[in-house]
Amino acid sequence: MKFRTALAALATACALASPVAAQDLLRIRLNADIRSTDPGVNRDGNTDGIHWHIVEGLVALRDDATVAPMLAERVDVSPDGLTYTFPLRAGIRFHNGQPLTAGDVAFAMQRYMRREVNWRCRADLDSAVTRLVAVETPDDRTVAMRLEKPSALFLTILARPDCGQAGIWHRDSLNADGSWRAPIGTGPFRLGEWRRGQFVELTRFADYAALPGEPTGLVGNKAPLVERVRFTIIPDEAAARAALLAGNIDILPDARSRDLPELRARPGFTVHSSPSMDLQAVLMQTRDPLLQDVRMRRAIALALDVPELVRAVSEGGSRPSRSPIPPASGFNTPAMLDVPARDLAQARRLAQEAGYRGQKLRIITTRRWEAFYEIAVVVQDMLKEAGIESELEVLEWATQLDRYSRGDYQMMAFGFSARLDPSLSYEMFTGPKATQPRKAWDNPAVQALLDQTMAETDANRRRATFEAMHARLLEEVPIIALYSSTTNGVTPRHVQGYRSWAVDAPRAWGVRISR
Amino acid sequence: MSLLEVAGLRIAAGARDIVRDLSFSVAEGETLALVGESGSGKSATARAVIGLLPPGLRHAGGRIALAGQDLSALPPATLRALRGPGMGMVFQEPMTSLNPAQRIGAQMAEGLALHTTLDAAARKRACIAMLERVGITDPERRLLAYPHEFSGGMRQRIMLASVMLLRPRLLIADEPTTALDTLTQAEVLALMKELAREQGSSILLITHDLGLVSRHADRALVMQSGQAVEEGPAAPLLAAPRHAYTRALVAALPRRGPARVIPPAPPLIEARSLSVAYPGRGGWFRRAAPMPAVQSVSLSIHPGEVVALVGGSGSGKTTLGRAMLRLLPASGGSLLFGGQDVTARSGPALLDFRLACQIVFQDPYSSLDPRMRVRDIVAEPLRLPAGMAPADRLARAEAMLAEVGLAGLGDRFPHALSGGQRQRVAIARALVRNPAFVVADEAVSALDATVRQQVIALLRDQQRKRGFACLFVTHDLGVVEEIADRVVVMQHGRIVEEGPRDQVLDAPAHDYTRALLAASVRLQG
Amino acid sequence: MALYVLKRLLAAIPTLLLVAASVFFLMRLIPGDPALLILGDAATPESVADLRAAMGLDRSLPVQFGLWLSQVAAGDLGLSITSGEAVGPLILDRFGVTAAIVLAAVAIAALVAVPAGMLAAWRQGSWGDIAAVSLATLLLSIPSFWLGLILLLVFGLKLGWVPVVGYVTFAEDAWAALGYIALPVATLALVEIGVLIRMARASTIEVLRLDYIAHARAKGVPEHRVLLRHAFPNAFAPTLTLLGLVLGNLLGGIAVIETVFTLPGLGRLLVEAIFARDYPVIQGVMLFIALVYVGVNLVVDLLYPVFDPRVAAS
Amino acid sequence: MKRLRLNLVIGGTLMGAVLALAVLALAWTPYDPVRTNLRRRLRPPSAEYWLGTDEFGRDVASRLMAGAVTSLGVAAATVLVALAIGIAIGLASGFLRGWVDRVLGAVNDTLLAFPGILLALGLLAVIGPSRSGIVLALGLAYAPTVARVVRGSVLSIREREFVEASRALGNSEGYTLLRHVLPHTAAPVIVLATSLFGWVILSESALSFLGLGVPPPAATWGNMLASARPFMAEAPLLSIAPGALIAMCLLGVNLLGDALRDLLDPRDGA
Repeated sequence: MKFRTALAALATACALASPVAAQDLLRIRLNADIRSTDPGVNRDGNTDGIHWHIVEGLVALRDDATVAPMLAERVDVSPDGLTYTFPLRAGIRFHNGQPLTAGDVAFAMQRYMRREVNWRCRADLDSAVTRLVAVETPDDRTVAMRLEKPSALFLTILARPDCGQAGIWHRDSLNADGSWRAPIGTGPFRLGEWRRGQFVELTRFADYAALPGEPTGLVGNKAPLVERVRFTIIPDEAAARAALLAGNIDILPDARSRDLPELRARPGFTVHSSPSMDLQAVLMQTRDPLLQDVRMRRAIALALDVPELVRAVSEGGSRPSRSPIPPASGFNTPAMLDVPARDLAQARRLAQEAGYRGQKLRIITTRRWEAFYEIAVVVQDMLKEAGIESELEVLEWATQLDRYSRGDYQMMAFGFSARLDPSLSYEMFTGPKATQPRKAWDNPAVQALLDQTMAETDANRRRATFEAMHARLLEEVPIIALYSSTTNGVTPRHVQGYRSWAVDAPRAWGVRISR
Repeated sequence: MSLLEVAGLRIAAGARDIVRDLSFSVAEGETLALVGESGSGKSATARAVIGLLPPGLRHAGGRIALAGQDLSALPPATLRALRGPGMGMVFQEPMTSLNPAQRIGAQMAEGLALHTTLDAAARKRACIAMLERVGITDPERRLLAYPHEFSGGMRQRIMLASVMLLRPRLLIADEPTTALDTLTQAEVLALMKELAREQGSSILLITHDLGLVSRHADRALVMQSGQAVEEGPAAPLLAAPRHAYTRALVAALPRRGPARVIPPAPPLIEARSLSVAYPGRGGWFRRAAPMPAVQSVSLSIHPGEVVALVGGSGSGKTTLGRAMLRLLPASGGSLLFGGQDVTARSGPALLDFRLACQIVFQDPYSSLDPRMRVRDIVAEPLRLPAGMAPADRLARAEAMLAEVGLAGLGDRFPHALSGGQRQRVAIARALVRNPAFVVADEAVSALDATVRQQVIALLRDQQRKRGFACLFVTHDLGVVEEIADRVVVMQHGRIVEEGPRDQVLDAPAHDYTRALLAASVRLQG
Repeated sequence: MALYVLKRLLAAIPTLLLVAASVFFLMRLIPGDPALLILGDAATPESVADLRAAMGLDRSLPVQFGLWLSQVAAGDLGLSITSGEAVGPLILDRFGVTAAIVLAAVAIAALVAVPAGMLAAWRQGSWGDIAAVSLATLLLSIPSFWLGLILLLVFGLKLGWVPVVGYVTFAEDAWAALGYIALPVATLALVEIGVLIRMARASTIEVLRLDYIAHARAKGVPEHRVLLRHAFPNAFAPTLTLLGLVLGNLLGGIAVIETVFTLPGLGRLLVEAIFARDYPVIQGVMLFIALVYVGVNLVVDLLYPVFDPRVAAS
Repeated sequence: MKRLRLNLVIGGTLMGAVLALAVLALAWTPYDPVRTNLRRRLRPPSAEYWLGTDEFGRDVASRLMAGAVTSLGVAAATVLVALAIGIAIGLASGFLRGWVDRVLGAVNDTLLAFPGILLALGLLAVIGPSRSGIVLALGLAYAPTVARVVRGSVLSIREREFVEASRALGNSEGYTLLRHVLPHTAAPVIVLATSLFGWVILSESALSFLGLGVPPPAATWGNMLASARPFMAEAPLLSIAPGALIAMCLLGVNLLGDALRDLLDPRDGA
C-alpha cells in the first residue's frame, strides 16, 4: 500500500533528524519548544511538562486530580483550617547532593510570593478566597503555612502543574543577583542539554528518593528507569506521527484523534487514551442584545446535537458532557453526565419567542486550535438546521484571546485549559463582567454558591453545591459545555510502563525500554 | 577585375521583396556610392554583402562574390575569416556601434587577435599607432577608456580605426556620418578616404547625401524602392541625371533663394543678454553646480523676418530656441515680447505670449501624440483662447490640414503617416492659431532630401503668406540658403557672428563660420 | 568608494527609521496582548498587569519607542518577550537558514536561467526558444508553496529521498543539512528560473539588435565569442538589477516556504513572532529585513558598473 | 507574431475556462460548497463526489468552483485598488518631481522594503480578516509597485516632445498630464495589471496558508490548499486540485500578459 511506503520514507527521513538512538535513551515528541526552565514563572503546558521531571513540590496531584503529599511526609491541617503543617520526608537530596531542608522550602516559597518574580499563581495565594499570610520553619524538617481564612483550593494551588507545583529547588538555582539560572531540583531527572528549537534532554538522577507503590499523577513511585530522556521538538503533526512509526521517537504523547483508527489498527503500537481535564465549550455573550434573552440561548443549545458534534470533532474519542467539571474528576456525578437531547422544533419556537428574525449570529473561532474551528463549523451547520443563521469570524489566536478577555463577542468556540479543582472549573467562566469582562456567567447568586464551594472543605457538600450549579447552568446557558478532550499517547512495543493522564504532557518516570 | 561582384541580388522581408534584381560591382581601390532615400533598400544591400542581414530579412537570391569567391556558398567559418581582413563595415550610429561594456583597446585588438598572428604587445602597438593615425590624442591611455567617454565624432573615428586596423580589401560604410554634425562629418569622411587610399581598400559608401557622393565617390548607383534606377561615374551622373528620380534628388539640393528686404520695425521678440543653465542633478544631500548652455546672448527678431540660428552640436542653439519660447527658464538676462518683459511671467499672465508663439520640433515621430488623431492634434491649439465651439475648431483644423496638403487625412493616427506628412501636421498645429513668432527647431533635418525640399517650400510659402517671424534653428547651411533673411552663428553658447544671409555665407567673418561653410557639402560642378 | 558606500548607508537611514516607526506603531495597533498570550485563558487582570509591567509594556508608546530606538542605536535589539532570547543572535541564527536556502536557490537559478535565456534569445523563434519561454511561463505560474508541497509529496513521502521535516546546520552535519535544504532550494530555484529566463532572454534580444553586435560579427568574431564577450555583459546588467530585487524580496519573504518545509528560518520567525505579538522580535526582524534590502541593492549598484561601465558608482 | 497568437489562444482558453467555471458556480454547483457532513470526511473521488470530500465532508468539486468565484473576485478587486492608489502616487511623483517625488519616493521605498506578505499580515491584523480586509491590505501592499512603474513611464513620457509641444500651446500642466501623459501609461499599466492579478491570487493563497486568507468556510483556492496540507499523505488530491487550478489560472494570466505586452509594444505601435 502506497501510504505505507510513504511512511517508511518519512521514517528514513527522520532517521537523519535524530542520529542518536540508544537503549538508555527515551525520545518523546514535543510539539513546541519550552519557554524557560523557571518553574511556574515563564511557562506553558510544554514547559510544565518538562519541569515536573526536574522539580517537585510539597504536594502533587494524583491521576484523578486529588492532592497527595510529595516532598511532604503528610499534610496536617489545623482544626480551624488556617494552618497547614508539612513534615518533610527524610533522605531527600537535591541534584547537587545537598539534603532538602525546611529552609530551602521557605526560600523557594518566598521567591514565589515576590511580585516582581511573576509567579503564575502568586495572585491565587493572595486572593480574597485564599491568602497565604506566612511560611514558617519551626524546625529543619518541618514547614508550616498559615492562611487568612480556610480555603478548599490551597493545596490544589500548591499542586497545580501550571504553578510549577510550587516546586522546591536549591538556592543555587539562582544567580548571585537573584535571577534564575537553572533548576536544581529533587525530581527523578536533572536538566541535561536544552538546544533551543531542537530538543530538551534530561538525565537520570541516581540518588532519587522514590516513594513506594505505583506511580499516579505526579506522585507515587517516580523512579527513573532510563539514563536519558530527550524531548524532540517536532511541530508538524504528520511528521511526528511518521517519526513514531519510523522508530525515531519512542513516545508520541499527543496523537491527532483523526490518526487514531489507523494507529490502533497497526500492530506493535499501543494507544493510551485518557480523558483530560480541559473543557471545550461554546461561549455566549449574555449582554448581547439578541443573546441576553435566555430563550435565545436555550434555543441555540437545543439546536445542537451535542453527542453528534462531539463524536465528529473528537473522532469518537471523547464523551459528551454538558458539565464544566470533567468526567475524569472525582467531583463529576451521574447527574452531570446526562446530556439533554436535541429538539429542533422547540429550538425554533424559543427563537421565535425571543424575537429572532434571521439575524446572522457571529461565531468567533480560530484555526490555531483545530478543535475550536471544527466545533464552530459544526455548530454553524447545526444552527442552520434550526433556522438560526450564523457566520464564522475566524480570527488569529491572539486576536480571539483579546476579544475573549474583553468579552467582545457574540458567540465563541473556546477551550479552557485543565482546571484541577471543580471550583476552578466554574470560576473560570463565572464572575462579575464589570470587573472581569472575560467571564461569561455573571450571576451574583451563582457567585455566592461558588464562593461557598471554595471555602467548603467537605467533598460531599461541595458535590451537592456543584450539582445545583450544574442545573442552573443548563437553564441559563451562558456557555454550552461540550466535552473534555482526550489525550492519546502512542508507544511502540519496546516501550513499557507509559500511561497518558488527565494533563496531556507526558511523564517519563516508570517508563522502561526493553528490546 | 572587380573586387566585389553583386549579381541579381534579391532580399526579402517575409513575402515582400525589399531589394529586387540588383547587380553592381566595385573595382579594386574604387569608391562606389549607393544613393537613395530611406526605404530604398541600400542599407539592406550593404548588410547582405557582409552577410549580416538583421533578423526578418533574408538573402533570397542572387550572387555576391568577393574577389571571385561566392560568399553565399562559403561555410560560416570561412566567411568569418573573410570578415575583417576581407571586408570591414562602419556603421551609422556611433552611439551603439561600440560595445559599451568593453574598453576600446580590447575591442580594437579583438580583430587582430582573430585574424593575425601578432602577439599581445604587437597588437597593442598596432592599436596605438592606428588611434594616433585617426587623430586620438594620448592613444596609449585612451586604449583603457570605455566608449561612453568619447564624443560621437571620436567614436566614429575609433570605429573606423578598429575596422581599418585589419586592412580590409572592401570597406562598407553605411551612412557613416549622418549622425554627426557638419564639421565632424567632413573630417571623418576625409579620414576614411585617406585610410582607404593608403591601404588600397575599395569603399562601398551607403548614403542619402548627394553632396557626399559628389565629393567622395568615383561611381554612384541610385536606388529607389529596392531597385537600381541609374548607375555611372559620380560627377557626370549628378551633372546630367537621366532618370526622373535622380533628377528629383538633384533638384532637391538647396538653392539660394532671393534676398528680401524686411521693412524696419521695432523688434517683435528680443533676448537681452539671456543666459540659460541646466540644473545639476541633485540628491538628498548635495546639489551639483548648474551647467551653462547659453551665456548672455542678445538677439532680436523683427516681425516677418526669418532668422537662421546655426551652429554645431552643443553650440547651445537649440537651448536658445527653447528659451526664446520660455520653454526653458532663463537663468539670467531678460526676454521681451512686443516690448513687454515676459521673462518672469507664468500661468495666465503667460498665456497671451504662448498664444502668439509656436514651435515646430525636429522629430515628427515624438512631437505628435501617437494616441491622438491628426485632426484633434491640429484642433487642440484652438482650445485656447476659450470660446471657440468644438465643431468650428474641427472645421478650422480640416481647413488647415488641407492648406498643408493633408486634405482628408484627419482621421489618421500619426504612425499611419510618412515622416514628411507628420512634419506637415506639426506645422499645421503650429500655424493654426496664426502665431506671430515660430521657432523651427531643426524642422527638416530628419527628412529625406526630396521630402525636405517640399517641407521647406511649405514653410516658406506659409511664412510669406502669414508673415510670422521665424527663428530657424539648424546645423544645415543648405536650409539657410533656402529661406533665411538673416543668419546668427552660435558656438559654445555664445553668438560669434550675425548678419544678413548673403553677407554671412559669402563673406564669413568668424573662423567658426568659415569652418562650417567649408564643411557643408554642395554639389561640385 | 568607501565614501560612496557610507553615503548610501546614510541615505538609507530615513527609510530605516520610517520602517522602524511604522512597524512599531502598526504592531501596537494590532489587537492582541503578549502578556495575555503567555498567560492564556487562565489569565487574571492582575497577572496580566504584572506581566505587562515586567515586559515594560505598561509605559506609554512614545516612551517605549524612544527606549527601543536608543537601544537599537546602541546595537541591542532587546530580548524576545516569549522566549527571553536575545533578538540579535536569534535573528542571525534564523537568517543563516534562510540565507543558505535563498542564496543557493538564486545562485542555481541564475546559473541555469541566464545561459538558457541568452541562448533562447540567440535562436529567437526557434523551437528551443519557444520551449524555453513556455517552460519559464509555466514555472512562473506555479505557486511556490504548492510546488513545495508536491515535491514534498513525491520526493519526501513517496520516494523518501529527502527528509520531510527538521533542519541541521552545515556546521553540525553538512551531508544531512544538504538533505534538508534540497527541496526548499529546488522549489525556490524552479520558480526564480521562470522569472530569470524571461528577463535574460528579453534583455539579450534587446542587445542583439544593437550595432556593436553586428560590428563584432563584421570583424569575423565567432558566435560563441559574440555572445560571451559582447552580448552577455550588456544583457546581464538589467538581469542583475532584477536579481537584486528577487534576492531582497526572498531574504525577507519566504515565510511560506519555511512553513511548508518546517524550517527554522527568518520568515517563520517573523510570522510566529507576529502571532505571538513578540514585539521586540517583530521589530528586530523587520528592521533587519529592511537593512538586508538596502544592503542587497547597494551591492547590486556596486556590481553594476562591472557590466555597464557607463554607470560608474562613485 | 506566431508566439503572440499562440499566447493569445492558450491564455484565452485557460482564462476562459476558469471564468466559465466561476460563472457556472454562481448559478450551480454539484453540492452546497459550505455544507459539511462529518459522516463522510476525506472521501476519495467517486461518481457521487467527483473529486472526493474534504476534512469536513464538503464536496471538493463544488468548493473548487465556488473558490473560483472568490479567488477571481478578490484578485480583481485588489488589482483595482492597487491600480487606483499606485497610479495616483505614480503620476504625482513622476510629473511634479521635486520634493513631492522625494517624499513619495521615500515612502515607496519603505513600502517596497516590506515583504508584501508581511505588510498584508500587519494590515490584516488591524483591519481584521475579511474579504474587504484582504483586498485593501493586498491592494496597499502592491500599490508601490504600480506607483514605481507609472512613475517610470511618466518620467520617460514627459521628456517626449509632444508634452513640450502641449506646454508650448499654453495648455495647463493638469491638462497636459491628463490628456498627453496619462494615456501613455496605459500600456505598461495594463501589462502590469495582468501580472498583478496573478500575484494577488498567489498572495491570497499564501495568506490563507499562514492562516490569514479569506475566512472559511467560504472557499478560495488558497484556503483549500492551506487546509489540505495536514492531509497531504492521506488525500493528496486535496492539495493537488486547487494548486493545479491556481497554476492554470496564472498560466492563463501570464500568457495573456505576454500577448498584451507584444500588442502594446511601442516598437510595433510606431
